[in-house]
Amino acid sequence: MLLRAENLSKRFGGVAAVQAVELAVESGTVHSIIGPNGAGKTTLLNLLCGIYEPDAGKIVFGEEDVTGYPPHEFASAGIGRTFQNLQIFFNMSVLENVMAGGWLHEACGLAAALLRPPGLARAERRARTEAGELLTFVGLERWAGSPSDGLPYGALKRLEIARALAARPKLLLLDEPAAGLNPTETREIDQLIRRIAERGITVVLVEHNMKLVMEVSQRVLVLDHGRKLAEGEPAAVSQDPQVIEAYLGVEAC
Amino acid sequence: MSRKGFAVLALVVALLPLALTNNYTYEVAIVVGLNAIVCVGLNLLIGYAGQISLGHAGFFGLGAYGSAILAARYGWPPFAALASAVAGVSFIAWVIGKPVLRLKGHYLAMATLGLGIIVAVVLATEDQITGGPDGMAVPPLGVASFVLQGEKLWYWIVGAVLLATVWLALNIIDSPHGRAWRALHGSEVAAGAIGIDPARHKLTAFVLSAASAALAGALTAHYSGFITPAKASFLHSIELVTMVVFGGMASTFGAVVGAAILTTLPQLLTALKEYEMVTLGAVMMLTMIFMPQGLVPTLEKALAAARRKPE
Amino acid sequence: MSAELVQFLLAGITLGAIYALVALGFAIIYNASHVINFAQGEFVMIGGMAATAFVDSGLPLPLAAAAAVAAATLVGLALEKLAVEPARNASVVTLIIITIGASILLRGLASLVWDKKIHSLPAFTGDKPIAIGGATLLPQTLWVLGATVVAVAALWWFFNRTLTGKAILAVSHNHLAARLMGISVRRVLMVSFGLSAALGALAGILIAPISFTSWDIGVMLGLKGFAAAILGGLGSGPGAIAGGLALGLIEALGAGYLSSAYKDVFAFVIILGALVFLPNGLAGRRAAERV
Amino acid sequence: MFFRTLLAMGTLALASLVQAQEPIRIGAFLSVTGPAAFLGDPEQKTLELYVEKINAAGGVLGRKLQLYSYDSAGDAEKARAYVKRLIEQDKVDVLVGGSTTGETMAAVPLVEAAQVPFISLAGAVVIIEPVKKWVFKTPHTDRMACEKIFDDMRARGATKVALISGAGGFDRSMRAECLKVASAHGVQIVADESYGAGDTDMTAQLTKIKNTPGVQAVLNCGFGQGPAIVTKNYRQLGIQAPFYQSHGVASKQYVKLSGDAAEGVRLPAAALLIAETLPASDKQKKVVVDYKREYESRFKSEVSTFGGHAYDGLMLAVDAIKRAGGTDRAKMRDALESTKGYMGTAGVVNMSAKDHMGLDLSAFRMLEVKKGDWALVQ
Amino acid sequence: MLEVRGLESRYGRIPALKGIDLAVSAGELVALVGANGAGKSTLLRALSGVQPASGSIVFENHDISAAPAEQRVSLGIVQVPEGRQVFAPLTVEDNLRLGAYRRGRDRTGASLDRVYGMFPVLAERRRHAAGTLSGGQQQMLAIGRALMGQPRLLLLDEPSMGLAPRLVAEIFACVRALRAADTALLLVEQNARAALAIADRGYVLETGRIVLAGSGAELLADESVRSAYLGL
Repeated sequence: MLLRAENLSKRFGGVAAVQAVELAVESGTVHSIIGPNGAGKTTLLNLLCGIYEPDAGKIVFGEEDVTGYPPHEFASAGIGRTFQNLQIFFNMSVLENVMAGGWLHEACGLAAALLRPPGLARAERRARTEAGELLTFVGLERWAGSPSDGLPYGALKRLEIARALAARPKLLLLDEPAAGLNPTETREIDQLIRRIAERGITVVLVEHNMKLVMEVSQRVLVLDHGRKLAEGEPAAVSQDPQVIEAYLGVEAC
Repeated sequence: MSRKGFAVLALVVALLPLALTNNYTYEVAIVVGLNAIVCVGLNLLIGYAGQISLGHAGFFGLGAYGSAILAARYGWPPFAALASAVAGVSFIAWVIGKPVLRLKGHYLAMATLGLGIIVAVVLATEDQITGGPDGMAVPPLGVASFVLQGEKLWYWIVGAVLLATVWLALNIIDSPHGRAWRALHGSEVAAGAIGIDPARHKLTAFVLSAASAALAGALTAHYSGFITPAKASFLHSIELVTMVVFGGMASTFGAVVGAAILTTLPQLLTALKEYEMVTLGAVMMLTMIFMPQGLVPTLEKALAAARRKPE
Repeated sequence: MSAELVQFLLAGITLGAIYALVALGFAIIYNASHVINFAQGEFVMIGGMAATAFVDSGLPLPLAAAAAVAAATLVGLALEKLAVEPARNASVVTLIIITIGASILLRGLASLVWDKKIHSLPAFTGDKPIAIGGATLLPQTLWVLGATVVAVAALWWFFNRTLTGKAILAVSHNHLAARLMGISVRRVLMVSFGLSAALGALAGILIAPISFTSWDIGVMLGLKGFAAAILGGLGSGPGAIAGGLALGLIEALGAGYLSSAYKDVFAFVIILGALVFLPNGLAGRRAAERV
Repeated sequence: MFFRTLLAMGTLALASLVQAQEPIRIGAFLSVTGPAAFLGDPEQKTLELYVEKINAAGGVLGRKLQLYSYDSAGDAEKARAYVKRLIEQDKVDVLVGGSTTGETMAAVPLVEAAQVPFISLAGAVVIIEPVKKWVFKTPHTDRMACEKIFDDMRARGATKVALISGAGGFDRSMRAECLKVASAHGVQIVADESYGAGDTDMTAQLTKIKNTPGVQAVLNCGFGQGPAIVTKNYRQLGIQAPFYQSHGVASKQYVKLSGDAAEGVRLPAAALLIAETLPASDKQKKVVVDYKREYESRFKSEVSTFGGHAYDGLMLAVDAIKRAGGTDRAKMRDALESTKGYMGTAGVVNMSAKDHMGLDLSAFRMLEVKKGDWALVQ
Repeated sequence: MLEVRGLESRYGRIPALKGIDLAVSAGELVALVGANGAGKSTLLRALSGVQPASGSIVFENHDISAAPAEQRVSLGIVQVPEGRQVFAPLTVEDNLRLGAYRRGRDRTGASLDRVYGMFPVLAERRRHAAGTLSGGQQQMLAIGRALMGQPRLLLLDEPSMGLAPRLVAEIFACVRALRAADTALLLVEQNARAALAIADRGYVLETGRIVLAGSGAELLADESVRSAYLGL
């Protein structure tokens, strides 16, 4: 198991957003989390990358108990993520966004940063090349030099993925990567997720687009009102009457 | 852009003396340079790392008085005093930055403002050491019998230090550290998600900006031979922030331009006598209302747009 | 309780009441607009200066006071309309610089319209000290405390009993929902600026007989008011009052028992400590961050 | 005001062209705004008024005076820049100004290097002690004020004294001087309190003084509204010991602000404050009455001793230029240093190589507030 | 009653609505369905005037394309926003009174009684802070608050979000009741089946465009709708 979450719970004021959720993500798989709006998917994701600290439960990544770590240590342990409502660094160019993603692997001393010795200049050139390659990987190579606030919505979604990949994560959490995309763009994301998985990166995917989920996932966890409703292979889950009811809603009488 | 900009700045520094007719104009140019050194550093904190400080005059004052007191009261060689003062202020910034930078927005503004005021009050009250509100005399910089004096010599010293500061700033902005700052400014949560420790990077920006303020402060003290606590006051802090924001946040050359304009403007406004304050206030408000990004970024954008059109 | 302590407490509460009024002004504007108005201290100055000018021109004191409050309110409305509204989408720092520019402008205007001298207002009901438990206080102090209590009560009534007041609270708690209810945010902004200018002017008039007024008193009072507002937790009315009183008491007790030269240092050290340990102020609420 | 100045400068320029005589350039840097504006404002007005008057009367040695004046706002840095501007760009012949000690001291190294006669309007004793070749000053020193006050206290049988002072340069400097000269004048400082700029209540500090055992007199070193608040608080707390203020509040405004609370307060000041009530035999009467009338009729506001400092500064310069027969800087300086028997608003000035102020304690009058006005203590 | 033509809107440089044409007749219940990010909430906000948009919006013969939000509320376009958005620290009754902000004070009492009649639980908790209510109660409050404005057209944004199935049924029952009372409704729902089942007509939104329109029953039976929401 790459990631194990045991008995995770999180409350906000009086509302239990996530209650006693168990999750085990196997290395090399795409593991999806679905559920109706407000079911606690994003909260769960925020727990899994340290943005929220759980009220109860623990998170083990690889061999390491990462519960209570600050977010940047989740990242250095190897967990990356993207955001449902875009968190692009709009004060940087497209390429710099991806280069910033490589911080963990390019960190240099303060003195070197100030004086820019040849060693750093070389490392910077290398980082630039690698970021360029990642942009090619997500299909954004032609935007590399642009300011990031000039990109169309779909491209920004892919830029977030490229930036997260630059941190070379073992586990990538994708929060609704297809939300707001048209069918063509959604298909491209579908492809992209597969190619990420092929690179050996484990993916946890939160997504509303059922078609996408069914196509790319090996396992699906269904959340409803902060609780686990069902878990299993996509085909099995999609036939589960409980899931259909929760997801589509009862036909009000 | 930044390489070209640096070359232009170096050229301006090299050629400006042709336009400087007397020691007074040299004086104004030197003060512009000293303010620009602070602003370039402060811009790392405000413009790039996105953290406000309303107390940087405190670091300026500590640098000035630190160096002045070590040299005048304890007889240290001035260069050693200057270096120790800058190092000492950096250390102080490092120690207080840790808890203070956990605060955000207006709370951070209040905390830094409070720090600045504390420094100013201490400097004005401990008159046995600091000379009190009327200030103290500061020995000139120099080694043994060789003393650095005269506006023309100081012009080149300050010009060189400014160019060095700008060069270092441009380097770090375009390094992983600079990207980490900008990432924090762009989205702190996303920065965390790619492994950037907010506390650590805010602290480096804070310490570097404090160091540049301390350096400019110490240079000011030794250059003018006299220093008063007014340089550590809240109003001076505000002046510094205004220069950065006016020139344009997240633009090193903006910081230099902001310092240049807001330092020379009062000199030009002297003819207005009692209307000087009203004019200064109105200029500040109008610029910020109509160019909220600051002067240089707004002009850059306009220029880029104009260049795009003819094609 | 020793007479000395009583005297310190009286001094602290009087100071604190003024700080509280200024801090409330900060809180009201911050609530409605998330702007920290660094020109808040200038309203205090305008209140005091206008009142003395009106008294000097022969107006009876109550009328002069009312006219001064009205004048400051107009300035507040103009500030909102001409400086803050056109810059609605500017960053926090930009807005800080705009309001600082406004304060420089207002100070400059005051020195032109009036003068650079120090002015005094006659005490409302004489100067004969009143003895309390071995300590003394001036009748004007009672006016300060009384008027502060009345102003706070009136504000409480306004925010809790009138629809307009509740609409302002609604805007501060949820901008979007308030607009969807048909509440005009622009009007709320105008009301908030007018209200906080009036409060500042009231403070300025109340202290003019005790500590006088001049074109440049706004800087220090604005600073202390901001400190009090932050200490109390930005945007909280009760917090602003608590912060103001706490700051006044810290200063008076610090000056009395520790060192009068370092009382401001003492006050700011306590504020810094409070911020580090209570990063959202005495009455601050932590907003859940949604990602 | 601005336009009037401009107009005045314009006509001046024209006049000098016609005369083909270089004007005498007077440089001034004053705290016209900022916390010391109440010093710089009347100083500025006085200089403008008298430069105009002197020119109307034909100038000095047949040459017009031209005033270059900048607002240094109490900021030593600004003062420095303006002094350079005055020396280097405006090429002034003599400097008057520096409303505060900080501004003055920032200018000292510059005028010494450029060798320009400089008459400071600030109070602290450090300006003339040690003597600096090109630096002179007109107001009484803060040390003299301390001495005058302590002598008066002792004469009233008070030897245990409490100090309370503000945070400004003047306040802190006078406090330091008073601490230094106290024992030499037979008094002992038993309490030493202070208050900040913009403070609105000083009862806490005064309560401490009140509860200090054995306090026989209290002295407030300070200027601006602080001393008036201290005076009010002093009466509020019912402190009975004699109360002294410094010459920093030597204006009618202080009495007006403090109201009844000022009754019985003593302070050392120049005769200007009691111009009209001076006995006709007093040699200073004509000077101070004339200045007072001129100033008050022109500006419709009450005269202060600060404006008087500027008057003395300008007149000393003019006097020196006349005696030097021109604007040769060295000759002007020598003439200034040899000033003898000049009667100014501050008193009789007798300068020497050792004394660049030339006033003695007799120039200070001990005044007391009686029935809302200053009265000479007999 | 409501006629929208060529409505476009963007967040910064990102387009959210790309030319929407839509109409609602008096007394009609119209459902808007679509995936997350399709632009449903943006559309409702643009109609309420709290999201800048270009294009034409005509409501009961008034061209309100450029009207400020408060004027639209006065005309009777009231929205129940996504996520309830109650004024948490204010009491239930204050929340309701603020709903009647644009109405005359005299009629507030009657409206209050009507809302309390519809949601007795709100009457019970009228003195409590709205933030202490449960999710379902907050949704009732949000609807009640909107009704205080005496809407002619009620815009409902995801009223069932995050509610337990029993509560969802209750909320939908209430929505149907409103429609009966001669108020036009525009309902945004992710719970597509439930929404379409009670709607007269529906629109399917996809990335800022309307891709399908028809009666509720037609859309409910449409294979492409089923596949879009179920991945079947």
